Amino acid sequence: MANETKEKQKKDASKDEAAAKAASNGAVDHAPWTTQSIDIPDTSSETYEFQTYPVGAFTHDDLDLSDDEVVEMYRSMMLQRRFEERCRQMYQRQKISGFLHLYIGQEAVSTGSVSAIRLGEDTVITAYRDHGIGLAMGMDPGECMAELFGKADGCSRGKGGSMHFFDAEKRMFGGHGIVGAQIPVGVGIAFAHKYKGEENVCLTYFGDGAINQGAFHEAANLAQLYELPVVLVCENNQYGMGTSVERASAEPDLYKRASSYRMPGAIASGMDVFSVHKAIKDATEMARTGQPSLLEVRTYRYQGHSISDPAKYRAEGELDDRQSEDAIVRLQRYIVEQGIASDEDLEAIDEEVKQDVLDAIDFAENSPEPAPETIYEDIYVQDDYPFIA
Amino acid sequence: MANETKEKQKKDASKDEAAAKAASNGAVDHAPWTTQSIDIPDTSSETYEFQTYPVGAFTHDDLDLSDDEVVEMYRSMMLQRRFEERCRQMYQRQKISGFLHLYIGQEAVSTGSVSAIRLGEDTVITAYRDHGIGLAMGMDPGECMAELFGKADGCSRGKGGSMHFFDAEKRMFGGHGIVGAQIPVGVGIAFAHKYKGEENVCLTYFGDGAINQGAFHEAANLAQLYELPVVLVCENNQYGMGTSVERASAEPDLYKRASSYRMPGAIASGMDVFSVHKAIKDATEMARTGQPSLLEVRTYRYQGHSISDPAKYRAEGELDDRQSEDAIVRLQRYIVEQGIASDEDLEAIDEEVKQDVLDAIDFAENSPEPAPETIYEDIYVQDDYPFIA
Amino acid sequence: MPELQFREAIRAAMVEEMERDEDIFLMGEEVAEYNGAYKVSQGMLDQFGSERVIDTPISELGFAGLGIGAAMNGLRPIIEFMTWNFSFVAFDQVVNNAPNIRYMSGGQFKIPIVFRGPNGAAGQLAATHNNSVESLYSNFPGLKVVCPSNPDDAKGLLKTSIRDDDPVLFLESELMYGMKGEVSDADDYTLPIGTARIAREGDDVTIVAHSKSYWRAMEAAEELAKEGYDAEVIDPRTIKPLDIETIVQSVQKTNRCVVVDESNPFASFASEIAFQIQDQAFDWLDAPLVRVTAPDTPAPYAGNLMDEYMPSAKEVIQAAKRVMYVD
Amino acid sequence: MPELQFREAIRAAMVEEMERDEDIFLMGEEVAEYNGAYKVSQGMLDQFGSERVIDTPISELGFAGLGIGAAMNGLRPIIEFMTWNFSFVAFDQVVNNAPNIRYMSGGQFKIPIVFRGPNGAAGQLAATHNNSVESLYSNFPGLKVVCPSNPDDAKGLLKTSIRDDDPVLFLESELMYGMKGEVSDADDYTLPIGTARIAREGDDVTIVAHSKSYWRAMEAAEELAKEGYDAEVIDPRTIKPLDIETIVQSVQKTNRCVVVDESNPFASFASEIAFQIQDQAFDWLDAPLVRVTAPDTPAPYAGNLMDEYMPSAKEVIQAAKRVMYVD
Ligand SMILES: Cc1ncc(C[n+]2csc(CCOP(=O)(O)OP(=O)(O)O)c2C)c(N)n1
Ligand SMILES: Cc1ncc(C[n+]2csc(CCOP(=O)(O)OP(=O)(O)O)c2C)c(N)n1
Ligand SMILES: [Mg+2]
Ligand SMILES: [Mg+2]
Repeated sequence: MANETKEKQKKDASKDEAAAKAASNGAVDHAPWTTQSIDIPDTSSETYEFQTYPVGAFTHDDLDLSDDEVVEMYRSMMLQRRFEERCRQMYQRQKISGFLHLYIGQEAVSTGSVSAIRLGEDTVITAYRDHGIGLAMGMDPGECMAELFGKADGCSRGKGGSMHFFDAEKRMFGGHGIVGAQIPVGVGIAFAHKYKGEENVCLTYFGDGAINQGAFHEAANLAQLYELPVVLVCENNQYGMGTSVERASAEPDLYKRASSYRMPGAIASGMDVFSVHKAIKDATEMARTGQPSLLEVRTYRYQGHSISDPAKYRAEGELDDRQSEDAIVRLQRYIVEQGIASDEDLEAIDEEVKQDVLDAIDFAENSPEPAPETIYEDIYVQDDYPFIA
Repeated sequence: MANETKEKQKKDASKDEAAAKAASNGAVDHAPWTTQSIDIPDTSSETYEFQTYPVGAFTHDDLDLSDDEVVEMYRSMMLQRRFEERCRQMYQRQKISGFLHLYIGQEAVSTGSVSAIRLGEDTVITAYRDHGIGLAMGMDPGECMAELFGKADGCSRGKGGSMHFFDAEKRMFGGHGIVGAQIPVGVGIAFAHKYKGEENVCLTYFGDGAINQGAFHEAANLAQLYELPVVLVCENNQYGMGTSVERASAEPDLYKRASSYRMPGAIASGMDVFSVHKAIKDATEMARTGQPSLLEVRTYRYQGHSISDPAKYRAEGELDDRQSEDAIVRLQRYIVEQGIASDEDLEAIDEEVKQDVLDAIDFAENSPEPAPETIYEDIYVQDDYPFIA
Repeated sequence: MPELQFREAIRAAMVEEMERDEDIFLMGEEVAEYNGAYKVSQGMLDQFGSERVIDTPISELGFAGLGIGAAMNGLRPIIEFMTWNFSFVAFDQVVNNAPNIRYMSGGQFKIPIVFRGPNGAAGQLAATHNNSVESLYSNFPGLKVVCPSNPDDAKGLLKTSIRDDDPVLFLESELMYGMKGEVSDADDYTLPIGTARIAREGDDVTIVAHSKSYWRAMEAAEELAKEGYDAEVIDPRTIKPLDIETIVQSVQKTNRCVVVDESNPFASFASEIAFQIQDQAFDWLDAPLVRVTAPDTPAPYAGNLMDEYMPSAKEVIQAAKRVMYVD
Repeated sequence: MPELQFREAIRAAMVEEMERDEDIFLMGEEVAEYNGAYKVSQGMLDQFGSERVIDTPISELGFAGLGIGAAMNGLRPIIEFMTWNFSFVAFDQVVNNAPNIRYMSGGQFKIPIVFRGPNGAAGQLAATHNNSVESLYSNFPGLKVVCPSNPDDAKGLLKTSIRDDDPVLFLESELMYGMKGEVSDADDYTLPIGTARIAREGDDVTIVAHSKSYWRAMEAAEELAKEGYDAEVIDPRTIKPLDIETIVQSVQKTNRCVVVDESNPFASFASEIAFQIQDQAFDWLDAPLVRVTAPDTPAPYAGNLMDEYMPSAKEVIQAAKRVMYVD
């Protein structure tokens, strides 16, 4: 390797100059004594204030939501729930394969969020539990169901399945299966918003389990450092698979971790769509001015982690307790109490979305399987890429 | 793939049972209304207190250090400095290759730490800037220099170089080159201490740059969750290569990040060996009872990041300022003022360590190059491992 | 010999070793209270307690590194990745720390650690959940890579891996966890790392296949036999170190070779076998080695596409016929 | 044509493209205020400002992912890894997100991103700082891997890589940054990805070598010429997609092939070439392909050991003679 050595020596030579320069920075044995420029305070304490959005704290009037908008929220949440109830059934009938992570119980989070952003301009990215937010964003239920069925008309052409819903037009950036990996990507989406001088914001969702990935830590620091228009939404449904937040996170008040990045932290109830709406509204407003934040939304998933999980790790009575706070029921009662609509109106909406879901299933059934050669499509933009045999 | 499908179906069947069970957890449309079990507080704030160890806050008497011990601290720090001054020279003479990261200016951190632990029982792991702590732990200067020379008698048999000093006997677990990667390893060393029922503690060092690696975040959470006897020592020398802490960390008070893991955080001056000693003493005491902590030690490196870095990123006068607070000079004056030893005594020590370093160079010069076949040694414990051609 | 599921065989290996040696512990996501995402560690928490069967947060980089540190400091960790796909967030620890620390310390530290979990396709999980990692990891000197295809091998090899003083990556298969097979209950049953198994003798063509692919190879061999072709099927069992002698000897007899591996093809284990065979059995080869692998594409979700995607017995038969120059 | 250093050629490519297209930005550790750890981006902060030349914390996983998100949302990031060794902490983003998101979204998103930085050995840096990553990354469908050996190729290929709509990994070499060579200053000079270069024609043996190894191959060819053997040297330039046709045609002429690659050997790029050659030029091969690589060990620090470790021209000569059956 004589040649390598020569290259090396050339390099070393060029280093010498630099090194010589640096040498003048050598140890100083008898320097004059000055006051400390590295100043350690005698005491140190720090107080952080966090915004909170408890259940029942806001009326729709407070939030400037019209009656119609409130009813649409109800429809959105019901659609998600009915869609997923059918998903479970379709999985059992083996129409759907792979992992199926249901969102049931968390619908106030998706609907509350989407109603607070500028749909079609602001962007969203989330993890694999993505049906709810996709539907809330207005993705077509038929295309979503077709995706689950692995059909050519699926929202990801049958390439993604349950964990990978995408809709570029609606600005839904997926559906991502590796825990935490979407967080830096979301920060990058926000980076592009800012770079292009847009006022858009990226909502970046992840679970309570995901917050313990290094990806969260690196992404949060980058977001604050670059002042990016991103809201880091930690959807705390109390478990990562079978592991409760307390067993996974040394600081179980996840929103408090915002302070490590000098970022505002906030907590909202995920069982009240208005609380979520208001929290997202506030956070996106900040984000548009370059102040990212961490928002923990506390919610609960009624189903197992995936369809095969019997969820034995729940405490006794826990699920019943949580279901008794159901966000859809809350909204339904609110609507009726406030005279926004009647029980019958809401029943009718339920019937409509049920039918929408049946139509979606029909659509999925009738959609063709993807053609075999599509295995080789959608990999490279380059269309003559020479795949090897 | 008929067969795969069959395997799959079998699996699905077994899932069905679980799924059926989970189905009974379905959506509840008309649940009774109860109070919220997911309780979001009306306001949330949190105050954290951090220990601080300013410069000049402790005398050796406060710390129960004998005169001899204080003089040994001086010797330890001088040895590091003299050793590294020669390293620079040997690099320029091309006796040393690869990266060379000098520790000059930070000696109070290594010496202050090592004097506060149970040497030979407690464990230490650090990054690539490892000469100082290695020598402070009593590693043989000859073997260290031989390592830098790439010789067979090097502390890592010439396999590791500057970045990879190891000494199993002294319980020095390296010298690690990938930024942040040693942090989880340090937590694992501590895990083993606890598992084996020992009272030992692992000091895990890393830089201000390294704290932004995901590895830090994951490791810190694990340490607190498992209550491991580890001290996470962030050696903040104000720069990661050419990037100042302010440009790298959204929260530049790095010790405050401890709160994200509900872990005590503390800050010490790295320009006063007594401050470091006391801080490490306190932290290891906590650690021995299962309470890990994050200790930021604020210090300064006088040299460039590596030998080829002219360090143009420093502010004007910055280096002079910092050198004027030199920890060795501080200790020297303290010793003389307190009548612990005379200037002449200290001069004599300086001469001794200078000679030790010259002897180390001699040793390194005279040590043979590693035999070519040693390339294949120290990879597997298995001694008949069949390497491929 | 009792019949055990693959997962039970793995469990048996862990349990027996943990009973034998207190320094062994099991750590990973959902291994304890949940009894394992795929029930591999079922009952182990009850038997060994939470100090030796340990749930983690979703922090693969963190707990992989923790395992390495624990191994450096005298323990013998078994670190479970829920699947090997998730080892990619821990990649640096697995490839840069586990295999190199011993070397860089001049042999002062040993790292007796096992990383284990399911590898490769597991149904319709799409691209990020379908990685086969044997090629990647076997590129790194300092690691051993073991990949059993049946419960008996799984037990014997895992026990050996746990006792091994070097880092071993043990690759299982979710789709095979339920597969049953006879498993030796001999006292202290172990199998050596680095020894291939000739699963079926034959003179006409050598088929090399591990893990799930092994079963495709065996199906193909049965079909080929009906047509009068006698395939020799070799399960390498260990990817690295590779028992190339056994494979070469077979090829010297059959003069033809097919490698079946569900990994993506480029710079893969199959490529490596091709190199080594042409290197060591050049004069015996009557036809170029053919590999049957996943295509050079990410894995799709749709069922029909996945069926296409995975190596099938039919493709193995075609490949065998190609190297035999029949049809 | 002006003479440029390798680093200057890379810089020229980036500068020209950034002048042409505002959506391109450069991000990485020390790329801006420090002017690049290896001075590749010197002056770029001054020219383009801190919004387009961006320093990062030491958070490779974070900023690799950030780049992918930015690419999904319409930008064309150039992400610099200070060295490719450090890409291992970002591995999941590089292999699981960059190449798969397009596929999993059914083609709705494109990811026009370049990851670049120095690869392979860079003197005596020991095991964790000596990784050659071409084999690993080329195993993943959805990625392109480019690896130039001289300033002109570096410029032309990097410009093409930046314009490419798919993720490209661009592997440079620290030890070659100072190497000078003539570089085209033709308006909009680009070179196609996936086209090998026949650097030296010859009839006796084909030597395939990229990056630093290319220079070992050329030295060997000169020496062999003195002894009367005429080597054809091919620089693949792109690892993936691989221009195997050019290599096969050469082997069909010379009937012998040596691959030089400083990577570790097992399941490597060299293995892949062996597979493809025996597959496509079986009947033309007069000798088994020989690879000259690093040994199957981690890299040591000591200078004499590193000299042993790295492929040398001498070893290439020996290999060439071996396949020619001389000596
Ligand atoms: C890096 C990685 N590790 C492990 C997994 C397996 N896994 C999938 S989901 C999950 C739990 C995630 O929990 P959380 O983030 O709380 O989201 P939730 O499922 O509750 O919505 C785990 C461990 C994965 N997909 N990726
Ligand atoms: C993962 C990784 N990224 C980048 C590098 C290159 N690098 C080596 S040292 C260094 C700076 C580290 O700074 P800090 O942690 O503050 O330690 P210091 O050098 O100041 O002691 C960088 C970026 C690396 N070795 N590993
Ligand atoms: Mg959760
Ligand atoms: Mg630093």
